Amino acid sequence: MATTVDKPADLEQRGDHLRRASSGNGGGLVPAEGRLPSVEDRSPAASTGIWVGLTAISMTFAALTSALVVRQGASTDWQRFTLPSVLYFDTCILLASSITLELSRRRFASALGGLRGSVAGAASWLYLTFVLGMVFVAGQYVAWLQLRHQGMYLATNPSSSFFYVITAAHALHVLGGLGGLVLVVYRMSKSTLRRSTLDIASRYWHFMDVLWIYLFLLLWFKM
Amino acid sequence: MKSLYKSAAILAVLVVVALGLLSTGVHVNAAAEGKVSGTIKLEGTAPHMRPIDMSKDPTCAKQHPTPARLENVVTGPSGGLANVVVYISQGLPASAAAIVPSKPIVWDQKGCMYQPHVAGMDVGQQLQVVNSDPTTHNIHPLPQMGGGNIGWNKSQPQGSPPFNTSWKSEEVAIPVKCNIHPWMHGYMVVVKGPYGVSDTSGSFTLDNVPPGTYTLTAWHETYGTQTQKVTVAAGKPATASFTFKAK
Amino acid sequence: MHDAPAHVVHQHAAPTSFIRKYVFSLDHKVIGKQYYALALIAVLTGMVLSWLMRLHLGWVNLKIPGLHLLSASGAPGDVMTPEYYLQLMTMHGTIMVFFVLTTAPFAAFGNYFLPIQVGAEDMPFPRFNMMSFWVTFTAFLVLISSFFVGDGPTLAGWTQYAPLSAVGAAAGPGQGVGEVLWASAIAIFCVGQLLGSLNFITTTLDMRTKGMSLWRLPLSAWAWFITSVMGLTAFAVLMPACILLILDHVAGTSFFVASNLVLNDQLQPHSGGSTLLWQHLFWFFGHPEVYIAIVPGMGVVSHVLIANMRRPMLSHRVIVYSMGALAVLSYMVYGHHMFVSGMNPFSSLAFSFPTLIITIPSTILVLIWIGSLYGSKLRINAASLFALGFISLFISGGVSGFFLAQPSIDIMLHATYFVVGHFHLVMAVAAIFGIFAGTYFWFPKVTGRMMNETLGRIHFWLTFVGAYCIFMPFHYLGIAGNVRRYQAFVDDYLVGLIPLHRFITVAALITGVVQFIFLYNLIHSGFRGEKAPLNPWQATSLEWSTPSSPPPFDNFGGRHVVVYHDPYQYGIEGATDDYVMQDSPAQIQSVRDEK
Amino acid sequence: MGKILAVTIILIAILSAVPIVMHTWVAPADVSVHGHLIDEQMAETMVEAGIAFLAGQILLGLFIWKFSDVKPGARIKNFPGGAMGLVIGAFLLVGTEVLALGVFGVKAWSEVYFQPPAANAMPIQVQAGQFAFYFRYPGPDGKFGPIHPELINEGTQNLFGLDQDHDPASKDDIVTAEMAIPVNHEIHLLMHTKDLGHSFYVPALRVQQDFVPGLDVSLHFTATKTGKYEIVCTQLCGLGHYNMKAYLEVMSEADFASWLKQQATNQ
Repeated sequence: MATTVDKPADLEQRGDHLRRASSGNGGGLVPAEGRLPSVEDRSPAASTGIWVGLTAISMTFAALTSALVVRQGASTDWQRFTLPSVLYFDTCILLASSITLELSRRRFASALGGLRGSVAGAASWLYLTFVLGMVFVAGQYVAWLQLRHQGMYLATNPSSSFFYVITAAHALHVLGGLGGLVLVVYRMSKSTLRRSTLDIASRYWHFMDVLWIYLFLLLWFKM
Repeated sequence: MKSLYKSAAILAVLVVVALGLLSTGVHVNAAAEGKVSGTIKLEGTAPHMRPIDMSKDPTCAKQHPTPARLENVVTGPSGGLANVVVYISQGLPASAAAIVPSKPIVWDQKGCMYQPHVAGMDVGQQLQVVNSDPTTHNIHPLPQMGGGNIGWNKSQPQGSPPFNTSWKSEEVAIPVKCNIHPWMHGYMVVVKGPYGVSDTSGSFTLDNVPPGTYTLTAWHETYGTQTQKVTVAAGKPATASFTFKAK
Repeated sequence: MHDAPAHVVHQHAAPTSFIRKYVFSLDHKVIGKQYYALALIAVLTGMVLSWLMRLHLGWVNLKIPGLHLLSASGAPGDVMTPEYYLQLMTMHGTIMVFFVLTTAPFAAFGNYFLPIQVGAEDMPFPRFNMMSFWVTFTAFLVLISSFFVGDGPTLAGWTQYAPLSAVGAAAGPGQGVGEVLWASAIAIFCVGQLLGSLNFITTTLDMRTKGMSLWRLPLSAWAWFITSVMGLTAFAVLMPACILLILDHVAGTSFFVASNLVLNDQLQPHSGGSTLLWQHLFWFFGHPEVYIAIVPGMGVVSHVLIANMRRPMLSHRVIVYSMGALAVLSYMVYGHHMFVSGMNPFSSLAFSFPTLIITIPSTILVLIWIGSLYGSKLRINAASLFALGFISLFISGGVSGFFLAQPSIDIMLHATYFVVGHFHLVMAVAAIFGIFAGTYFWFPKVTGRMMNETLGRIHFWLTFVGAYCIFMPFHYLGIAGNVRRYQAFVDDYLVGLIPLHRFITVAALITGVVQFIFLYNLIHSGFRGEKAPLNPWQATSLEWSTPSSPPPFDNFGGRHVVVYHDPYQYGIEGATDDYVMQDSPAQIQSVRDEK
Repeated sequence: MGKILAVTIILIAILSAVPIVMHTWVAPADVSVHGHLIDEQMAETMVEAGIAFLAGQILLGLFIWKFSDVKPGARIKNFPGGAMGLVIGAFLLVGTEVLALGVFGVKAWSEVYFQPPAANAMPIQVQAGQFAFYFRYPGPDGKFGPIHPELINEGTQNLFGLDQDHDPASKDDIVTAEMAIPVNHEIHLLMHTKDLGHSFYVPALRVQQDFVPGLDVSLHFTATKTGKYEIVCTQLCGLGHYNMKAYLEVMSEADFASWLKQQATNQ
């Protein structure tokens, strides 16, 4: 039994998997289901992780959506109100932020690839994205103030309750995204930023964008 | 120099003693003071008090060969109205109001009814909650929100010891209920200073009332409150009577 | 491949300081042990609570000396009050379901062994992993703290049905602060488990070493993977539900509280909320939670049995598919908890059929386990005893599901002790047997020492018989219509059942005490147990290929394991031993596990 | 050791089945029209589940007996038929069982829930609250007066919040703490709760139905035997849950009429 442990030890030095994979005694067995190539060029775990995380977030908002639908149907006390006008502005802001982030990502990629453009260019787009994100969150806060002016507080009516809960939940997730951007900016300034990190951050950010569009439509139809 | 200290000390002692005498004096006098007594009548016929169906908890029903009735209006043969709390709502000197009877008020749960149905008590007076029933009760007073008194909700299993508590501030009146036996209902009337609760003959007495002119208030759970002025002269007891009209 | 573990290693090298090593450690093995310790504390707490409950149920108004020290108002003169009973009951359920049945088989074992079994150095997100534990621990503290505030913890039961849980202190003792603490604790707990599930899923998908195809994962790894998928979806739904509950409670919203409710003669301010909404949200989490508790047990038990049967299961894949089917179906059947809750009677039927159908994958699992015993070379030891006990208990708990799956019978059995017996056998005791099996099996790898076999067997016999003595009678009580969540039996038709309750109480006390044998064995063997060989069970999966017990910080001591075989190459003809390890390059032809 | 385990498992299985077979502990005898359907369904399930239970445990025991501690030389054998055989077996066995139970179950269920109450069914209202049931009979006019939640007051025993000064319909309503019904007369029970979730469980009648806050639920049943039975709450509703009960008296039409008169005088 000891032998089975030790023998591969010296054979399996890091870095020479490809050779081992395609050759020798193990070769016949290793790709038992021809799965090895895909194993080799797998993207880093984080890119899978972000999808898993986004699934969880989707579940949470799906739960809130179904709660909203059930609660609206459960009783006749649902009171519609006009969405705060600032929301339209916020939506544009968030869309814009996605575009700027995408620009930044492109610049960064080409800069890394040594093609044209510089990391600095990418950074400035990144700063703009960050600012837009802040504006969005601030805008959501304004939306709440506008709602209070309509006399709709958290407990006034289920419709307002759901409005506050859903927008707040989304705003919190956006703040999380801003945190991610801060990290990216920091790494970029230290020039330790790996491309995958930026990809993941932008994937999250774009998801927040799409999620908001969905929530906005939901609120628009229900409120 | 020394003598100065000495005299200062003596002076201080004297002052302390004098104050002491004064304060105890208040007590002594108050104890000697007259009282206010009287009777409370109900004019007209008392409403029908429906019998209580305790079949839900046989241990309760067993204790009442003839079903117990509601106690929202309890009158005596002579038309006296019971469970009226009479207390001094104005004019009582702080010193007299500050006196708290040392005797605890016993709030007994017997036959799945509250005995008494209405209890008067002084702010800070000890309240002893007793469960004499072979069943579990929960005692649930519901004071006004933000009225200085904090409500509580405690169960008292059969055979568990009485517990003591008291109320922090005046409140007329705190409803008390038992959720396990929803018909169990009573009131605690918390006041400062002397108070009296009328019996079935309608008579009540307030003790330890120093001389002076006061506003008396009589409270009844169904018929609300009535007030009247009363003057207590040194030595002789004053009388006051109230008459409530049946709706 | 080299990318992922490489950046894990670069993410954290072996720590040196005590804090980083044992407290805020990033090492999945330490985190796994931390989870196990938490589960141990929780299970002892929950057990003591159940003792108090059982004593009270057997002998109502029994004076339990010193009980007033726990709660002066809860036990005046050492006699338990009705509200205190319900508070203990609620805490027992909550602690056991969330902090034992979810943490031990899933978070504890999974954290320790999933990365090793896939041949990785660690989870991909060690910081999330560390947070996952400490967040869960915080949740536990918050929950326990409710014992010491206001008039104690909530009494609304672990299902926390609104509006009892949502209208506040008016509903009874513990429904004020205690209630908010409960909801907060569970919301926090969800965060912890979401972080954990995120790591588990990513580990399984991305951290498998070379040659470790999905079908080469051991069944335990499969179980943890499937469970983590359930956890990710279920806890993501429970968390917002808890937040809405808190808002109803403290902010006066009306998500779950209906109009015109009168408590203590006072009209409540809420309006229009839906009780069923809470039940839907809760059971959408609640039923998968049952499988979150039991599926890891299935995986661990299969893993342990195979090593002790010296043969793979009749079909590796059928077991995986069955566990997967359980996971999927568990979302479609949750409505069977609500047959008599005023839900549309048609939807009751709609929920009834999948519930009956879910017995098919369960039956398949049982048949495969039993069928694989046939013609095996079964080795009896503490681990395999508990694994076999698991199967027996799972059968016993499973068949009662037939009854509860049918709305018409549920009319009689709903909310009776039959239900209590059912879920205790199938998800509590069975799951805990899985934990025991795993503990006796993996202890040598985790500590480098063997557990005392004799004590282990004594522990098994007393626990196995004890468990049946406690939980079989629950079914009889239920058939007689004994309603659950009663602190005393004042109904004429229930008085006759009290002797049976006393029998259960005695059995529970004895079985509880027996668990201290295990505790002693665990602690004593940890320090004094005889040294364990690297692979004491001659098992094949990767955790037995680590160069030492406990494994080094990076699990394989810098070696890059390559997997050449399916996980369970036992009973190999012509091999020097009767087994071939997953990472052994030896050529063999017999692969007993037909695809 | 393996053989002992085998014996233990089989013994436990048989012993567990004994009280069921002996009917040591049974539900109160059924006194309802629809109850027998539920009981038959229960019995049938008991047989099928019982067989599955015993078969499973005994098979497990036998294999443990036969294959534990075998000689090291022994060779590994496969279960005849292999996994596929077992899977197909499971589908056939459980599948048919599931279908059978499901179909019969629907019959019993629809009997209770899909049939509307008969036209002459007697309407009785039940209100659940912490921690008691109260019942209301419409009185001679056959109409229930409207409920005013803000008027509900247990202190004055205005339990349903009736306003008898303004609502003529409430004047003759009869509110009682125990439920009496005439035998062999269908009852249409109109259920609502005044505070929290509760449940209406009468084992002898084979009915259980939750009270849902904010919803008016209804239930109909017919009692076939006179006597005194218990109504209990099965939905955790607070500290008094265990003591939330009421008695159900099933009487002859005549007794019921006089009982109702008696109650009317107590209002």
